Amino acid sequence: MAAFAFEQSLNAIQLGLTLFLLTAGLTLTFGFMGVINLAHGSVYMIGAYVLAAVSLRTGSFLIGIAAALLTTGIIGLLLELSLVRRLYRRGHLDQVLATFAVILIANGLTTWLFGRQPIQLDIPSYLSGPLRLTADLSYPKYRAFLIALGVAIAVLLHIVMGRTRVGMRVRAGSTHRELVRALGVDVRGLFALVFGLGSMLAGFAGALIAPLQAVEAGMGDQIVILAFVVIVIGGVGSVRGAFFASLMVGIVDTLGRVVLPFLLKSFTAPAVSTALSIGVSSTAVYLLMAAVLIVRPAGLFAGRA
Amino acid sequence: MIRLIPSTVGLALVIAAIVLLPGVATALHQPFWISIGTRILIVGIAVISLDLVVGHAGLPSFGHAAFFGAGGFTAGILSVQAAADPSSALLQLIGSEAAVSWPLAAAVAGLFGLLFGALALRTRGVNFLMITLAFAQMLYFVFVSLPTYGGDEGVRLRQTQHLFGRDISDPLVFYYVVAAMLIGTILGMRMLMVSRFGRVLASCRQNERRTRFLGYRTDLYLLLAFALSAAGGGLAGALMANHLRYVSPQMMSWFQSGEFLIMNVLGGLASSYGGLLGAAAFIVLHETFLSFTEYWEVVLGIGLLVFVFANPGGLARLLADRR
Amino acid sequence: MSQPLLRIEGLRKSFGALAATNDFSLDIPTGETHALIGPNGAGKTTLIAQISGELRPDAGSIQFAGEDITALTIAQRVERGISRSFQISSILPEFTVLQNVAIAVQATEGHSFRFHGDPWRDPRVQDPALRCLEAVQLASKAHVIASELAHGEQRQLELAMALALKPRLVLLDEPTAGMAQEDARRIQALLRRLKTGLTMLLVEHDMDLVFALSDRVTVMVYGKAVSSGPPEQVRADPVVREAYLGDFP
Amino acid sequence: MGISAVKPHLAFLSAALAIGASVAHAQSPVKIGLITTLSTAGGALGQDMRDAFQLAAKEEGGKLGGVPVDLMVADDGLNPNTAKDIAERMLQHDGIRLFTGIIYTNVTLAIVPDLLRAGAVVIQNNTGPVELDGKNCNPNLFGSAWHGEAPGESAAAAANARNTKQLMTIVPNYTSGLEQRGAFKRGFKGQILDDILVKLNQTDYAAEISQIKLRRPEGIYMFLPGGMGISFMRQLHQADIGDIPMYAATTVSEQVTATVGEAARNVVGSAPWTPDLDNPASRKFVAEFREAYKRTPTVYAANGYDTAKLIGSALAATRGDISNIAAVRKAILAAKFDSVRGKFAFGASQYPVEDWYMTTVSKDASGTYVPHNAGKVLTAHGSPYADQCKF
Repeated sequence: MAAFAFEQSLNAIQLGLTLFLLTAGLTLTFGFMGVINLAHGSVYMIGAYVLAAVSLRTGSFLIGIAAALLTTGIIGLLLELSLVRRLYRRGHLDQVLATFAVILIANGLTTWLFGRQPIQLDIPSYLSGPLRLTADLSYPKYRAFLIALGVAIAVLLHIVMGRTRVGMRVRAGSTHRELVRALGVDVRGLFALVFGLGSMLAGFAGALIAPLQAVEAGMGDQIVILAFVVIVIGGVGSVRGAFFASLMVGIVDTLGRVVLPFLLKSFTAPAVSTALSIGVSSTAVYLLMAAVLIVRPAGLFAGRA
Repeated sequence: MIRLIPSTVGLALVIAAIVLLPGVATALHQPFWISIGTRILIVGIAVISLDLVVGHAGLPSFGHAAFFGAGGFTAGILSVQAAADPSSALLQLIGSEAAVSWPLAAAVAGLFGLLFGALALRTRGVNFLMITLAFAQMLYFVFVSLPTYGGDEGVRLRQTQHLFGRDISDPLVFYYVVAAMLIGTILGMRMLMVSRFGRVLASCRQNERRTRFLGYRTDLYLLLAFALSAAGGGLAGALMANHLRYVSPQMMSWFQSGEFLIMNVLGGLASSYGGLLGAAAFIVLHETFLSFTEYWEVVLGIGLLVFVFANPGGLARLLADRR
Repeated sequence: MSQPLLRIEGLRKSFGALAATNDFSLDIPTGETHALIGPNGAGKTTLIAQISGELRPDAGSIQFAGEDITALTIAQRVERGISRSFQISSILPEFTVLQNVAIAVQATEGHSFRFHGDPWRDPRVQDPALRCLEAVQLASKAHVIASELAHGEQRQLELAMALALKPRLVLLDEPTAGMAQEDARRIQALLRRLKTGLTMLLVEHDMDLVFALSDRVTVMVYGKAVSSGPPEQVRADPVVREAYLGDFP
Repeated sequence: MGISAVKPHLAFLSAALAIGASVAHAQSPVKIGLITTLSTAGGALGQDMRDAFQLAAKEEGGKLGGVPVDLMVADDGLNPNTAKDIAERMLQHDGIRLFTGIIYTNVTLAIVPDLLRAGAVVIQNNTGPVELDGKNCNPNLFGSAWHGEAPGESAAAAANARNTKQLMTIVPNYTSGLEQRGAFKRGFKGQILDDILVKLNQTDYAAEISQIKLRRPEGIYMFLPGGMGISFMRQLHQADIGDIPMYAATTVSEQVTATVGEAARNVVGSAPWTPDLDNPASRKFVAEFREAYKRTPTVYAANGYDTAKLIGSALAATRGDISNIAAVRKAILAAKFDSVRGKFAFGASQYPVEDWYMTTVSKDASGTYVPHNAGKVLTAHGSPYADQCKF
């Protein structure tokens, strides 16, 4: 039972860290540029598709990852230059409309290029299979790999955001946007850079999750909403907030799926308890968000603005 | 400032078109226009009610589908319960009498609006948008995981719908009932937007802080607007449930909320019948593209982008980024 | 001595380590025009925010006409007769000038949860609104869209909106900020005429205006009142000269 | 008159043209409405079905049962609203009285009752909803694939055939999932260790897989259609759990096993038809389908093909006169066609009475993972609700 609890804790952390990869970029563009980018989930999907397509052709997972990073970074830059740049001064509604349109186009083009069947993808043999920790404790290698990468990216972002000039500008800008503009920093260049990097992170998340999931059109449409929930919980523009909120969401979601049915079983009929726990656990994240908002309307780690 | 000024002439034209559509459809041997027309009118009610919040009060709500679905499920659940227990005269009445079930659906959605609005109105701008979206998702997942009412697959309404005891299941009759509700909604909206309440909302949209320092408790005005809008969405949901004789959580999905918002902007913000025009334009384009190509999403997406950028600042400028 | 209209006692407000209001006390009797001056960052705007109800003080109390209003909302304070203008013009840009004032007049009717009847066709709203515009000499622009007004005219409109609330105390946050000399003098003349029958707390940098209009002046530095009294007395106060006025004539 | 693959309907602009067209064809072919899901992520099944249906008509040069047909294909976009508009248009404008093609239950529930009320004949060529079976059966509604609970029942039969003593179930929390699980449990003779319910369209199964690992079941009954099943199989494959058979009924197609690869090797499927089923009709169908579309047909394609042949048999019997609905019904019920399934007959509630086979997955010569027919598990199996059906 201890092994089981430990394994579920790892599951929760892994879920949270993977979510963090998706939300880190989003919270920056959201806070820094004030742009609602619903198409962030489409970039996630593109990352998954590129990894699958390239690693199938080349037989190399690493080349696939590199291709996914490159493609989504470029797509992010192109999106910024062609579309998002024109949206900064627009209202949120125009942003929602335009990026909603991008989702439709991305989904349509993906099915046109790759068909409607999920596409083929294998985990490279060196990351496949279980990692045996003790006699009764093992964990999938690939998930352990995801945890390690998630931690690495979090540390890297922490250093970049806290120690480098660009990072500090971005951080200041994401909570005090007008201030950075007033200081005469080249915001246009910075915006493009941040948007490109944010997209790259989303593509990275998509590529990493691809071997564990069905790579199919629309795979980013639901998770992007979850990413926005994480951002609202963590506080718009705060990478630290996104990190802790992602972990919280991972934990709450896993608890809801594992512990809740178990608890409910002890005092209701099994059929009722499982259905009920699914109902509660699928809304638990949103309840968490509502609770946070009641206490702190601007999110847990919001800047004092 | 560009604004869609609701002119009496335009209104007269719109009402004339609504009233004449079935006749024209019959004359041109296109009777199915009545069905798609009914759908446009129903969605029009939903979008016009959304406009109260988005256009008139200036709050970017991205969760209107929740209220549409709440209203739809209210009607749906009442109908299912009535079918399950034919011996209960009360259930039969509530389940099949529109004069009872529609106001009830609007009230339920309105209550959800009060609840969600009270929480969401602690924030403004982007956060408001995201929170309304998240609440709608929450409701969506609740209904997806309720197998009693079909879960994801939804439920069929079994009762024949009556209005004041008269059967309204005939498509033409139903069309005119919906048309009457829509015209009522438009007229109600026009009354509301020039009333004291409407003026306060317009004031909040332009400058909420100033409005607050004029002594208005802006939260309360915005909350009522949100709840009224939710009730309108709920009414539309109940009508849609009766039109399709079917409800499903898809009614509450965030794509549905997005479509409502698109129609709202398409038709013109802060208008009285713009929502109907937006609904008509979007639905006709959607169905046309869908009938031409399997990749209709691409065409629709490009069309939307063209619309957004061909309107530099356009009608949406009324909703500038404000906190 | 009769009760002052506004009494501020031991007011404190800090943002982190910065004390924006530091044990600040002030009495303003009915009918007085009181000027609050001080260098930038002295905490003047923060003080206005606390009096008008936008910020809650950390400690201290604010009394208005003998009632403790420290915990009241903005709306409740407006209802009791405190209105304000803003440092940066704050108007309703899409409304006409008259409509801007009308929405303020409408606010004095009690609640606006009324869903029938157009207040803009209601003489009970329109007539007082026009009178306010006449009082600030803006009646000729009544039907101009507010965003099209010149800067000085927008300040006049703000005054009209503040007046339309039938206030007992008007808080004016830099009514001539960013104005050309000529416009500033016009506002000055306007305020001089309005002064009778109104109690005003005026935050201002324009010293000509301050000394021409005010009955008393308080100098605020780092959240504290360092001097308070009639203009001549404050002008002569060596502490003030040193701390703030410099080589003021 | 041939087949218009996807017939564009500029519904709002083409009124005059359409009237002209309908006058021009005094001797019109029989119109068939194929309302199906071609676009969105859910479009794959519908495309398979449509392709096979069109293949059947192409074989006869645009005829079915010797009668010229005008096949009107419309994409519902997996949207009940759209489906309703299409149905109304086909009923009222095109005068269609013969419908098929619907894939998803939400579309079925939204439009089929209206089609039936309008007097049309509807042939369900995918899982028939339990809600329209038994006492809610309708004389004009036929199922050409299988009755609502057959997948769950056949999975149980497969698990029984392999002497499974105990297993766990995993299904999404929605009507179909619960129905299928109910059907499975009714038929399964062993013990159910635990039931896991997941959220519809869930993508991460780490928490559930840890539970499965803890309980060490001999097998898993899974009803996870589409992407859900792929995600689950891929993630289960990574866990330290050994080879556990996954009883998946019809949810794991040839294309899915090929996509998922090794992680799908433990899938035990069940279906009334498999591509390697040895009968002349099936051999001909598979060869022609491969020739035409360069891929192996799925069971959904087979359903589409059989549906076309079934309609053909009815058109042949009525000589293309479908105005007499009673005669059409009688002809359909007779089902005189060479089914790719070998035998085909209708039960009392007008769903098929058919044999079900179990499939297991193995690598073929090219290294692709393919399901193979591993023997019959149910014989002449029909709807359990058939006797509640009274017309």
